Amino acid sequence: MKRRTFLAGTGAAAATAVIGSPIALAQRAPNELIWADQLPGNLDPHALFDVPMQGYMVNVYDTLYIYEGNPPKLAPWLASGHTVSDDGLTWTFKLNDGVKFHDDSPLTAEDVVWSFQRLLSIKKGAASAFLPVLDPANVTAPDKSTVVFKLKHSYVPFLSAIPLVAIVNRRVLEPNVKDNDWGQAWLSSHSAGSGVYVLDPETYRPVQQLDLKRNPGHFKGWGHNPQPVEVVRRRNILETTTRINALIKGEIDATDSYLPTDQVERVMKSKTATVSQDESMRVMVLRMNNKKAPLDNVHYRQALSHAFNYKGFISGVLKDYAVRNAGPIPANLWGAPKDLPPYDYNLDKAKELVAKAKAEGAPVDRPIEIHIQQHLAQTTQAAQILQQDLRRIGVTLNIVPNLWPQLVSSTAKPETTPDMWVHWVSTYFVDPENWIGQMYDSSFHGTWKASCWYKNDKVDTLLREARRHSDQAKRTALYEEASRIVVAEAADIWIYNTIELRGLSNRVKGFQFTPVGSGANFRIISLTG
Amino acid sequence: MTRFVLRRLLLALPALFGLLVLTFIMLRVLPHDPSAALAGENATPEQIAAVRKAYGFDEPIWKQFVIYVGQVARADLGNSIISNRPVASDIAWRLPATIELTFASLLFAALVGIPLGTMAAVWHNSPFDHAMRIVTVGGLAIASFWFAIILQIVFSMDLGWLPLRSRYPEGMPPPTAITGLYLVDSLITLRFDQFAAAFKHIVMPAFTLSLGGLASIARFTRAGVLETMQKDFVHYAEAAGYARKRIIWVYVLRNSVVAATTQIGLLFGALISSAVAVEAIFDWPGVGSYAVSAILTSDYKAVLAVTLVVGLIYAVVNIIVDVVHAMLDPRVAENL
Amino acid sequence: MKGKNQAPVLEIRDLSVSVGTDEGEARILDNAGLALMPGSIHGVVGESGCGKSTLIRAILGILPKRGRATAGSIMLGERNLLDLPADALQQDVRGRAIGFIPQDPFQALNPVFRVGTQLLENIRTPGDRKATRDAKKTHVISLLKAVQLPDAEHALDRYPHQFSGGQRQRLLIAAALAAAPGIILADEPTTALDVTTQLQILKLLRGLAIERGLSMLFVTHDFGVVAQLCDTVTVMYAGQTVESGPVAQVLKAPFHPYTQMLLACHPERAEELAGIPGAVPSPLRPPMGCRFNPRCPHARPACSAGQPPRVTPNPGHAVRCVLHLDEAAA
Amino acid sequence: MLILKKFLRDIPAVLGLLIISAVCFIAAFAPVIVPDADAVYFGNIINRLQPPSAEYWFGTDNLGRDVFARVIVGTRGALTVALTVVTLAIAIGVPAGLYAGYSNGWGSEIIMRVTDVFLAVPQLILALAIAQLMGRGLESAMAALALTYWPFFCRTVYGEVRRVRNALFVEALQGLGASTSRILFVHVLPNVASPIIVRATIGMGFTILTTAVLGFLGIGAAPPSPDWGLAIAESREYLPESWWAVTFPGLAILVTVLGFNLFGDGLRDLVDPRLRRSR
Repeated sequence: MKRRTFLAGTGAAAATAVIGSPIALAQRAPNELIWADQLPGNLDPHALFDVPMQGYMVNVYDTLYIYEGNPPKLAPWLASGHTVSDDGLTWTFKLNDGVKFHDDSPLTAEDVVWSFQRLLSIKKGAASAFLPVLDPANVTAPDKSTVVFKLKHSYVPFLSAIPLVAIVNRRVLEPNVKDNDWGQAWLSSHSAGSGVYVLDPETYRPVQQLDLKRNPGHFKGWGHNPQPVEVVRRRNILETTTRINALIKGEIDATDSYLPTDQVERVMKSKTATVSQDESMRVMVLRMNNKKAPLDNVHYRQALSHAFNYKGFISGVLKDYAVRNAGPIPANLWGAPKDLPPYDYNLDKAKELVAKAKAEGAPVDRPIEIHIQQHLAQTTQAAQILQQDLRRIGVTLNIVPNLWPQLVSSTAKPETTPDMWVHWVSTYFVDPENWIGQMYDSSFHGTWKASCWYKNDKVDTLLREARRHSDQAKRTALYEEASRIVVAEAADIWIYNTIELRGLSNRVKGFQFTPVGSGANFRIISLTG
Repeated sequence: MTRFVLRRLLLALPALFGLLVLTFIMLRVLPHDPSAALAGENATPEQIAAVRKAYGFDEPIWKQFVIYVGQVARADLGNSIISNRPVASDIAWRLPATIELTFASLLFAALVGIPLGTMAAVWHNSPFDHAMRIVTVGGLAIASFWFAIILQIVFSMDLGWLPLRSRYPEGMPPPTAITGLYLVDSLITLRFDQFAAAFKHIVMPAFTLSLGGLASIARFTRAGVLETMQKDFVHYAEAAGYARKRIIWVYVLRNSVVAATTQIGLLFGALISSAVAVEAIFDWPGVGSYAVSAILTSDYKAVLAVTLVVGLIYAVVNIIVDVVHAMLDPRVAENL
Repeated sequence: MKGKNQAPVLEIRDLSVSVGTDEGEARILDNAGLALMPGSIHGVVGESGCGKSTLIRAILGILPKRGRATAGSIMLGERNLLDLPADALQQDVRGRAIGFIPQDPFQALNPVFRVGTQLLENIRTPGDRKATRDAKKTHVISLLKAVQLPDAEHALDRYPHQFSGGQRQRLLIAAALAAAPGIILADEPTTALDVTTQLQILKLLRGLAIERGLSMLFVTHDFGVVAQLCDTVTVMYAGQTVESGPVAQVLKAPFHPYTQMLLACHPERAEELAGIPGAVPSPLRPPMGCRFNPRCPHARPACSAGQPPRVTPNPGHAVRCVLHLDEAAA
Repeated sequence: MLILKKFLRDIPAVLGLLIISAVCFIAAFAPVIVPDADAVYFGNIINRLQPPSAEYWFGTDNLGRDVFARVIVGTRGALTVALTVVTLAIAIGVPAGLYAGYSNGWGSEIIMRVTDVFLAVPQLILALAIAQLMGRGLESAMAALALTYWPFFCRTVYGEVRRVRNALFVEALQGLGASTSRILFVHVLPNVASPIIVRATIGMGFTILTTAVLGFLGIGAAPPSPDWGLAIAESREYLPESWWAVTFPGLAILVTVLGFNLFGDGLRDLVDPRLRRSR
């Protein structure tokens, strides 16, 4: 009996020791940042071109120019500056001296040339922004610190797109090239950059985690940040609820920047964390396939545009953590007409317009489908809100859960493109070209950005002209005119411009949001406590 | 015994072969053109043709199957469409986490379920028996992903007893890799701090996972004990003056547990299944959360590789279970 | 050797046992009684379902869950076993004072344990309660030799299914002898065996009983076995003990009509094959009085009035039957 | 009658039966319990995430829909899915098992090897893979579940048929010249009916649970369906503040599956000859 009591006692004590001791709870290394945002699918900066990749790329790689601040401004980085020829075709960049890759070899113009050739040859990711205007052979390095680009025709957004291209270390990559793949297989899980942080490839687990270590020898130095983060542990937490709870509990330092609006207050109320709220340039769009009846009827599309409860969605569901956006260009960017009235929520008008479309022979009784991205709650909510109201005006909308990769491949042809689908257009480069230019110029048909299959010769002309003019005032006028047309013709339903909500622990100081890379710029972040 | 193991392995071969055929069919036939998917979004027809040739998709189907079997034999499950890395290595890294989690759950389910089931049988049709059955079957009926979230909120957020997520504290050096199972490795190297850390992280996910297994184990033990108690050798033991406690907890239980071991193989399948959602919620870096990522990114190569690997593990576990069963009950080995 | 005036080592007096079933109380034993004299082999004989097994379970204190003794006593020397608490029965009686040999050697050993584990587990060598495992092992091996088990030294490492039926029964006999009990209860120990093995086991039991001075209660349905083995016998019918006495007397001149008819059924003895008309009554609704009366050719009204008292027409040969009540009265 | 008496003594099984009856009742009378069908699909966004009240017994969800109405109507969906999957699985598994159990040729061999393969992978994993390849939606989820569940029936029936096949009465029937299909369906099938019923009952609960997991993983019902698993998936972001939107669908799953499992367990006790002897 005694022995048994004793055993029970020790067992209980041991259990208490294991359960009760505060080990591993919010007790963390002082210079380590745990950043729980989505990881890019792979690590090759030339193969991928999306928001998670930008968050990785701005830290591990350097680019000729970078974006800074909000609203973002272009600033010279690897390049000290550039000149453009009068015809807008020849762009010459001068490089800073003394830039070194992570392996200590110097970064020269040759590397820039090789990086662009690599991008243009593998034809993935950001290549789409350059392929129409740039041949690989037309990137040259007359000397060690000069790079010259010769464009096929004038393309003003060229400079805005320059920060998309990471400069990679040819000497590291070349030995790892297999089957003429430009080292893609290798670079998918390694790094070859010069950026402020260095990837520790041992820690990399696809879509799960990777660790970054500070690069003390970065060419810009660390004078601006006396308390830099030594190690960044990037962790991808699949489950939103877990991510937010981990932040509140102090297990991580940052969430992604799409916090569910209902959780903002909860995070703000906690003693451990806060939410940074920044108006971004990321427009939510309900796409309409303009080539499929009845969506090919302009009145029908206008009817749908009047049938969305914008205020209910933005104020009710999103608690005003978003700003109504009338057209395709984010309202806080030039080129978006300030006086353009957004579509209002008006079911009577919508009903009239449906009747009008019907009179014009549109098959308005056909049920239409809207594809959502199933793991993004807002796409579901928006679709369901539209569904509710459309039912009131006699239009049947069916919701189909789908995923980004399938949706993107379905937009290659008008027949396979869904009637409607929901997505955002984020900031890849800061120029109206990123939005209206690639969304409504019919030469982009077949890409997801132009998946409404909108075609208007006038708009095509305006957009193409805007690319060639270097005068921003002139370009503004062209984009504003194009915006008015696509809005009048209700090419798509534009909902809002995003306010990005990123949960940050109170340890994080110096966080600065930029639409490009969503503020995942660790160079300026420091940690307290 | 050796003969038994060999024969059991032989018996598993047709099912394994079938599994290969099944995944091969899913891999080759169902997606419209795997080469198009592999070549990427903006691939030109020439690129697609090159992929087709490189992967041997232009070969006759039987030859492709032979190639596939050869690849699997070399542990080559192809590259992920997303990460562009060998799926096999991604899975291999995650496997120990899943194995540790499922085994911990199984152990917990057995340690609780067997005594519960025995007591329920001893007090057959008593209020305890009824209550035990309702509660354990309740465990079987609970949606694990739902329960996982509730556990997180209660034990991690409100009470603050347990870590919310992950397998191990961030930044803490993990135990020296011997088996890859943190709990085991930390004990082998006598690092109790590491053991405590790993233990705390595994408590909630393992408990969530174990609920389903617990119900089955308790149920089978109960049935087994009831059946065994009808056996003459129990009456004899009683008549021969064995202590009743001893009869039940050593004699009867041993026989019932022997019968219940056959269930453990099946349970393992159920556990791996629930692990998919549970790992995702607890951010457990295992095969389950990998499967969820793969589903979300439509990485069908990864999904099928998970299917194949889980199928293989399942087969291996069932073979081990049968061998253990044969060791516990010597009649089994002689009857095969 | 067998002193007539000695007290019985085990005596059952007017034992009634009821078992609850879904359909009501079943009175399995009704005023049953018998006496086991020291050093003798006493047979209990009757058809299946007559309550023989319940009798044994009552002695060992292992009645089924819903069963209980409603009247009577079971005297082991001075102690009434019915009054003993459960753990005393287990500690001192079962396997200690009373050894038990089960009916079916094929089912009585747990298939998943080695024989040694099973036998050694429960064995206490006589006198020494805390014997070491080795001492126990030596003891068991000597017992196995005593029961003439071949290769006794290695038997303990084998599993039950590796023995033949006869060998298993020898193992169980050895187990019953382990604590050197004074009394052995044998529950049809040869029924499951083939005839030649049966004979060997009977010989072995008889030899052991004589050699070790055991008293043995031997339950069987086979009068032939009783004739070969036993000194005295009790005949049971439907939960009642109807007749008891020295084997020779009972066989030669049975008093009770049931015993007479039962003996007449025995193929070796019967001149013509006669059955007993009617069927054994259900213990749920037994006939009043002598339970045999519905089938008895000599039945008369008094038979169902109440169970006849025990009379002893010959010394040592008792019967409960109104016929003999009359004789005694006449 | 004795069986009924025995069943009634099994309190958990009776409880299970009561739950199933209640769930079926709710499903059948859902339009009466929730007369306003619109409440299920349409809410008022202004009223979103309201806690339980006299008006909204289970509160409202993230789009202001009545959780009570959705849980009640969701019962229909859950039962329909479970019934469809189990029926399909029976429709494939039972004839296959009958044939494989009764005949001796290579056909039987092939069926059983295919069964082995399907049983060699945990069901949910296989269903995930199949659903992944067939495309999303409730139909493909149901098809995937049925495709992975039939082998269980096939196995059960196969085993029972093998046992019954050698029984004398089958031989007698063959002697009388009865056709194979007649023997199988008229004489053998009733003998294997009870294990099938037990399997099916437990399968109902299991399917509801698995469908919920698939719904949670996004491979199942599409919004705005009041599917329970989907409801948990959609509302889990609002925990812990708006606990009701997740808790009530979760409880609905728990109670319904519990009912089927308890009842199935009880049935198994009744028909399983191994347990029949137990006191």
